[in-house]
Amino acid sequence: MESLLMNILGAVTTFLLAFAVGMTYGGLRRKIVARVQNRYGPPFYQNFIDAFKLYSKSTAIHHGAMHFLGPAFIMVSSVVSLMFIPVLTNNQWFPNLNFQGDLIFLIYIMVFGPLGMALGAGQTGNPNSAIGVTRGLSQMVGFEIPWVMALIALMVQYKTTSITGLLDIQVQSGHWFMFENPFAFSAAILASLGMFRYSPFDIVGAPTELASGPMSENGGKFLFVMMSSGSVFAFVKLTLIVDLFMGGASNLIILVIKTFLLYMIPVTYGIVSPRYRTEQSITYFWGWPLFFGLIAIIYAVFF
Amino acid sequence: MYNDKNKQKIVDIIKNAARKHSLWVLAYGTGCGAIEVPATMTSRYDAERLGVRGAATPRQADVLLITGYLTVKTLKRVIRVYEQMQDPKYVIGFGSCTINGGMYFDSYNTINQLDLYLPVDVYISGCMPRPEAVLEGFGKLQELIGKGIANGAQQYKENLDFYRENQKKVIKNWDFQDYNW
Amino acid sequence: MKREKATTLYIGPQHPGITGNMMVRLKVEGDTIVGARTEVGYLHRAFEKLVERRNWVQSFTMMCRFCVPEPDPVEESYARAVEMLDNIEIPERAKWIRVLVLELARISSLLLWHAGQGHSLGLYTMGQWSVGDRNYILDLFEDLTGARIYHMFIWPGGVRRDFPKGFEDKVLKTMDYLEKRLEDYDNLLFENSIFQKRTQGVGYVNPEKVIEHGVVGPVLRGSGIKSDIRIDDPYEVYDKLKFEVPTQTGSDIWARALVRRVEIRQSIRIIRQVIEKIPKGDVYTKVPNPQKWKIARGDAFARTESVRGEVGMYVASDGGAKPRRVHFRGAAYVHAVTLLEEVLIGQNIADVSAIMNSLGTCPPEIER
Amino acid sequence: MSFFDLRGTLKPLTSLKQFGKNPHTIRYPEVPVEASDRYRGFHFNEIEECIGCGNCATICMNESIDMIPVEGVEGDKGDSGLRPRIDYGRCCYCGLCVDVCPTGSLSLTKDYIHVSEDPDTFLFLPGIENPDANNRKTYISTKETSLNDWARIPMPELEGKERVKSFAEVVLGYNEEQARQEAERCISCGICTEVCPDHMHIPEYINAIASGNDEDAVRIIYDNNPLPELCGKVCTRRCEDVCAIATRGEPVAIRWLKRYATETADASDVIKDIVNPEIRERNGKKVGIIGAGPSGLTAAYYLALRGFDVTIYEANEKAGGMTMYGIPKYRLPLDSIQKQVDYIVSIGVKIHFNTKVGKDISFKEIYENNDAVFMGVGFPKAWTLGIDGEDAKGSMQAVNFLHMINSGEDVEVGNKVAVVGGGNVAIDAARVSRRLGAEVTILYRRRVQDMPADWEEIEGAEDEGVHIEPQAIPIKIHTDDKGNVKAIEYLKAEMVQSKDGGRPKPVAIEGSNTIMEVSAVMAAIGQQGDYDFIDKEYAEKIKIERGRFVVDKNQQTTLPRLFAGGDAANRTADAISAIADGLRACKAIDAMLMPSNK
Amino acid sequence: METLLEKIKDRVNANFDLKDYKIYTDLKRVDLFFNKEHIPSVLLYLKEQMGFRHLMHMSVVDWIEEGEFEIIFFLWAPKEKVKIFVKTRIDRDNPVMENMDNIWPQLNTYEREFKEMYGIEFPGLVAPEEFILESWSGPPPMRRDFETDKYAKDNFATRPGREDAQDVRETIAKRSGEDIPDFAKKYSR
Repeated sequence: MESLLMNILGAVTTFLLAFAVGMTYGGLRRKIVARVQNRYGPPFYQNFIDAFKLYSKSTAIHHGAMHFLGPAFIMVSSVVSLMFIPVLTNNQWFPNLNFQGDLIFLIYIMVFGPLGMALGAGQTGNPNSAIGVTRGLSQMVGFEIPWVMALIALMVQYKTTSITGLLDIQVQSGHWFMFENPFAFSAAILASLGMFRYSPFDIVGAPTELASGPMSENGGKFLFVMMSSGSVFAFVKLTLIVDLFMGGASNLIILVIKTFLLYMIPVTYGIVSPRYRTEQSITYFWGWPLFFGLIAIIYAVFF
Repeated sequence: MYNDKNKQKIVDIIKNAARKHSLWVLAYGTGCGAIEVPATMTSRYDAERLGVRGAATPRQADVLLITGYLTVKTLKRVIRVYEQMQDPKYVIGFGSCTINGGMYFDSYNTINQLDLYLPVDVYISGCMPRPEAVLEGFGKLQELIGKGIANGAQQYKENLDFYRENQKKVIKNWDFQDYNW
Repeated sequence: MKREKATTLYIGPQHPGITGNMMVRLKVEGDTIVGARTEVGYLHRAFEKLVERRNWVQSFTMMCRFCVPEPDPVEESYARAVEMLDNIEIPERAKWIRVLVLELARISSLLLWHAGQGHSLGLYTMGQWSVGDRNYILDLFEDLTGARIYHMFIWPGGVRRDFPKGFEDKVLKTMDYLEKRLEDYDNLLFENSIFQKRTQGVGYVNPEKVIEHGVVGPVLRGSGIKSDIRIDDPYEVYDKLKFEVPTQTGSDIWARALVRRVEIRQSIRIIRQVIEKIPKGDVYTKVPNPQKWKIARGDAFARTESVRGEVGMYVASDGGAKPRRVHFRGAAYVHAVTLLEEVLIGQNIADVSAIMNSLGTCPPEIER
Repeated sequence: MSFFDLRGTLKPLTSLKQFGKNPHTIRYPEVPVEASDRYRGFHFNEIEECIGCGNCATICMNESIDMIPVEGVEGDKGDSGLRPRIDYGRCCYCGLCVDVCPTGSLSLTKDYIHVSEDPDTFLFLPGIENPDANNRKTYISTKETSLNDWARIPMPELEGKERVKSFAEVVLGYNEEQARQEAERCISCGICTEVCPDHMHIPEYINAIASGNDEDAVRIIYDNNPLPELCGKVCTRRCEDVCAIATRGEPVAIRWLKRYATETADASDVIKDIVNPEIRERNGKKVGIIGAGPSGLTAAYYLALRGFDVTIYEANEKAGGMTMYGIPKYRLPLDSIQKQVDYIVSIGVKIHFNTKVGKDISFKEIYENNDAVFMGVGFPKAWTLGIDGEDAKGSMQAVNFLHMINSGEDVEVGNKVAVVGGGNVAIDAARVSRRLGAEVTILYRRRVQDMPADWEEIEGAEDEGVHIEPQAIPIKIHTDDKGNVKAIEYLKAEMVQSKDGGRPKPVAIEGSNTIMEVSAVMAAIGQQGDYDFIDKEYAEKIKIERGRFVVDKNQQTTLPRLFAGGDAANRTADAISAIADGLRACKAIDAMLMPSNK
Repeated sequence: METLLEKIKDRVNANFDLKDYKIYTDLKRVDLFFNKEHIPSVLLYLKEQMGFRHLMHMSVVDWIEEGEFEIIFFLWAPKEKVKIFVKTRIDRDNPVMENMDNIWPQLNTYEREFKEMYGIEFPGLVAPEEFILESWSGPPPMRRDFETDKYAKDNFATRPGREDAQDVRETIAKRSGEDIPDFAKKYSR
């Protein structure tokens, strides 16, 4: 009984941490982008203000039930994924619902959000949303393959399908998988560029093409939910990669450093890149990332 | 000690503080003044410092910039866009044209007074207003929001008949072709 | 899975990707455009009607509003047309100042194009840089003409004011700064592999047909035809200046981008020459009292090379104090309607915005 | 495009170095920004300098400028009392208003920020609401950049040497092209009409000339001036003093344009054709007019148009009064007067020439036989110098001299003439004497710039070789034994600033006596009235003050039914005032006799 | 230059019924006047045979006093660098002009505009009904008898608060007691 309470409390703490870190990273990103663009940019806490404002806005948009569920799906997807990820290597405050095979589960649950989104966006009737969703799904096909291949490589190499298991191996051996299987790491990083949907892979929202795509019809609280789940999801992705390839983090400071450095890769690449077209984006993922993924599996199998 | 009214008041203060520092501007260049909006938003003047940033669709936006004159054809779209925006929403009128017709006061295709058709929260003088003036306009809007008196949307709802009547006077055909979402 | 039924997709009038306030109605199959229609009229202020109520001098204030991003070629065209009509010879210095203004306007507009092209492809950093740097050109305009955007500076008879003190130095300094920045732009935009991928082969204009289509300016030069009003039908003092007219043969967005990349440098070169060679003297030939200025019956057509290509102003007088007809022809009148509708067929919807930018769409110029 | 474009991936990444650079953002509003020195922001108006001409409101194609009355600004002659108010719901900041401002009072400033939730706060009174903006002026009006035409089209004139040979008209008049060009300079504000005693419709007729409709111009002119050609030639043109253009340039040649317009109608029947006045049916009332001077003729003309039976009694053999006999023919040819008098006669005015009231016909008879009487008798008697030797032969009054010359008499002036005085009569006498072949010196008590004569006349005189001796006070006329004038003795004077702040007074310098040999001396120091012709029973009832009839604003004297005008009733003593008096009296007589016409 | 322009004029004259012409040597410009029915063939000839391939502009001028619309085509020869203005007049009350967007496709846009703005009919023009205006019920607005200021006043209110404006001329006249006769008022500014 007590442990369940602790677990729930821990889950809430995890969520809040993920939310705060994700939002702050978003704010810092805006700040960094601004500096490269020769300007000051907003304060780093701007995202919190934006989120709160969105939350306080009225929402008088009615496109049917699925439209309401879209953001909810995304939120659920992010929170559930978060629950399966060990935030720190050994800390009871951030318990995770680990079980054998959770990595495979995670692969699916991470896709769940965008799918829900697709359902919601489809119902708005806005063609921009529909096209955005189509693009999103196509792109997902693009980056999921190298991503899954990188994960498979790890699973094959270390014979476990548990994230905690993989993390434990790294902690115990002291070797990070990014050095153990650099190909898997490369594939994962390149694929994660797509997951973050920053330039050049921001083809889903693509303001100048689709007027923010699936989000077109979502304002106010919907957007707040999407924004916060996006922040949480960013944290999930970063922590996952840290856990899988960079040996996890034993305390929050190390976690922040590692995730932030990791986060800088899509951010900096995004600053200087125009957007890919959908098929170009898929071609991209099926190029080097896929190649690295294949190598990674081969490496995992044969070495 | 705290009754509901006081609580509401405190919540309002916090809400207004958030709203005033997060103004998402709808990317809709309705007229000439739109040329100074990029200048305001980009590196030299950087309105994002003040929490002002662009929003791609009306659903996400808080502020509608009427950048100058409005032709009747655009007015129809602007009203549509305004009604799609979510409360609280604000309108900033740019330059002379929104106040009394400006240069085009005698044109058969442009309206003269914006406030007959939409509630306007802040007017900025100029033809067109330069970025400093635009920033000043945002500043004024923030001030009004902070005080909780930027309630154009409220007015619009309360006086909908008045606005509708004026709108219908100039917009002859109220239907939208192929608009189905 | 290819859907048989075509969807209608509206780009605009409220759309982050549209240039100005206009609309393109697309018929889309999947991601491919099968039909396109330009819809304009959102910016129709009826200038040409309004000038019938305004006298020759009053009318000039409207001219800059024809095209917001680059107002000066229109002012220039109107001023020159009126001067042709009334046989006004303007002072030599005024001609040089006009060239300076026109070239500064070209640079400012090209910087805006950099931003637009970057923005339409999702490269927002480009826009932040170039629009930010454009402010330095606008500062020059402010010093010279007293306004940032609507200069209302070139008027029949010359220009309104002479250089302020220390203006030449400031121009040269700004040009130096800009030249340095252009290297950054190259790194970010022109060297960018993604930009190249996005633009090469996109927005193809058939070079066989360009002249018959009324295509002008960088689009024409991007199709391998060397044509520039500044050379073909020289006005002011362009025949005394040295500059190159770049051409490319790709006929796509990339080719046009390369043309413009050179053009901005040529403009800087022209400005340096103007500062060096400008003669002393008056800047304004006095026209009669604006209330009573009448021009004998006749008509004139003046063309100017704007950044989008040739723009022309037809002015007809009936012998009165007010113009009988002022009719402006902007490059976008052709580019953004018939040409755009044709070019868009078969393109990906992702490229609409980029194509529009590349063709030099400027809706106020279409509907006026 | 290679399989992996390394350069194309890495080169853009170099842009990240911008991260280390300081942003070039202007942190407005924390850091204030000042607009450039030529920025066209809000307006500023020097309220004191502005004359309220409204040219700014006219040029503004956006109708954004209103002229409104403003507290603290009194409208008086030369100032409409209105000041511009700008509607920033209309203004496009083009600055044309500044470029056409004739006084240069209007300018634009560096201020440009006005942000408000209330759209009614965008009306702005420049100069009153921002009196401190004086030092932030940016876009100002200079003479060079202004759109106004400061320079007058020069009037073609005879050469100085040519002129003195004859009495031919000195001023040749504008040709059509010159007139149109000159008329184009007018900004049609109408400030001038207020100072014109007759309130002629100046902007209207100038605009008519500018647009090529000379006939309309003539018609407009004859609306309230039946002697326009006379005015066009010799008017004192106070209108030009207050001309808006004159604040920084040469005034529009209003007089010459009137002259041009009226000269296009070159005969009395042409005038009649063009003006084609509507003459009302005879109403049976009779009006008698004494003196066919400008005021008498004007009253007669308009009374006749209104259906009155008008009779003029004139002592001389020609009509025109002082303009006929006091102004030399090189300024105002006989034809000009004759043409207009003929026209006035042609619409039904009767003139009895050579009929001196008090001698040939009694005042009583006229007064009793008419329903109303108008007197435009002028100042026939000249002041004398009041010095020794004034009654010598060759010493005369300039007015009498001019009268004799204009009547065609021969006057012997000898070869050296001294004219005493500084008014137009003095100059006229001097220039006429030049034409008679004499060397002329004008003696004037004050400085040249103090002379009341028109500067054009003074210049003209100097061109013709008239010598002006300023600050000279005559004290004695020396005669030879035959009683002829031999020389004039005068004292030099110095100008002393008076204590009460008035204009400096000449004070004779003791011992500076100068004697100048002359053959004739003419006194031109003013004239006075002569009212002996009025029968005593009436004279008692007519109030006369300082030699002039006391009249009310309707030109009515203290004697009912008796009206007076011209020099004998006003202080300005010029033709246009006389014409104005005549017109005013006409209206008053009409109102008095025919109240139903109102 | 003059001979070149003359030659162009002569060549057109030899093939078509040229009504009138005007040559501006310094502007490198030839104005050719034709009857309306010759225009399509003239334009085609100029484009195909004489190298005037670039249509710079097309314009319509409303000569309401003469009851006619003047239609002008502005052509440019990229090689010879010469301008030709082909002008014709059509009846204002029954304005019909041949559709020529097969010669230059951009004429389609021009014709759409003139149809809307001047009410000129172009039989055979394939284009949507509306170009710039939307649900316009008034007369074609660019016709000179359409009064835009009146229309604006009737439809779009002007902001009150400026009624205290005075006319300078009237103020002065009133103060000085001047009566401006009615026939003179049209010359007041």
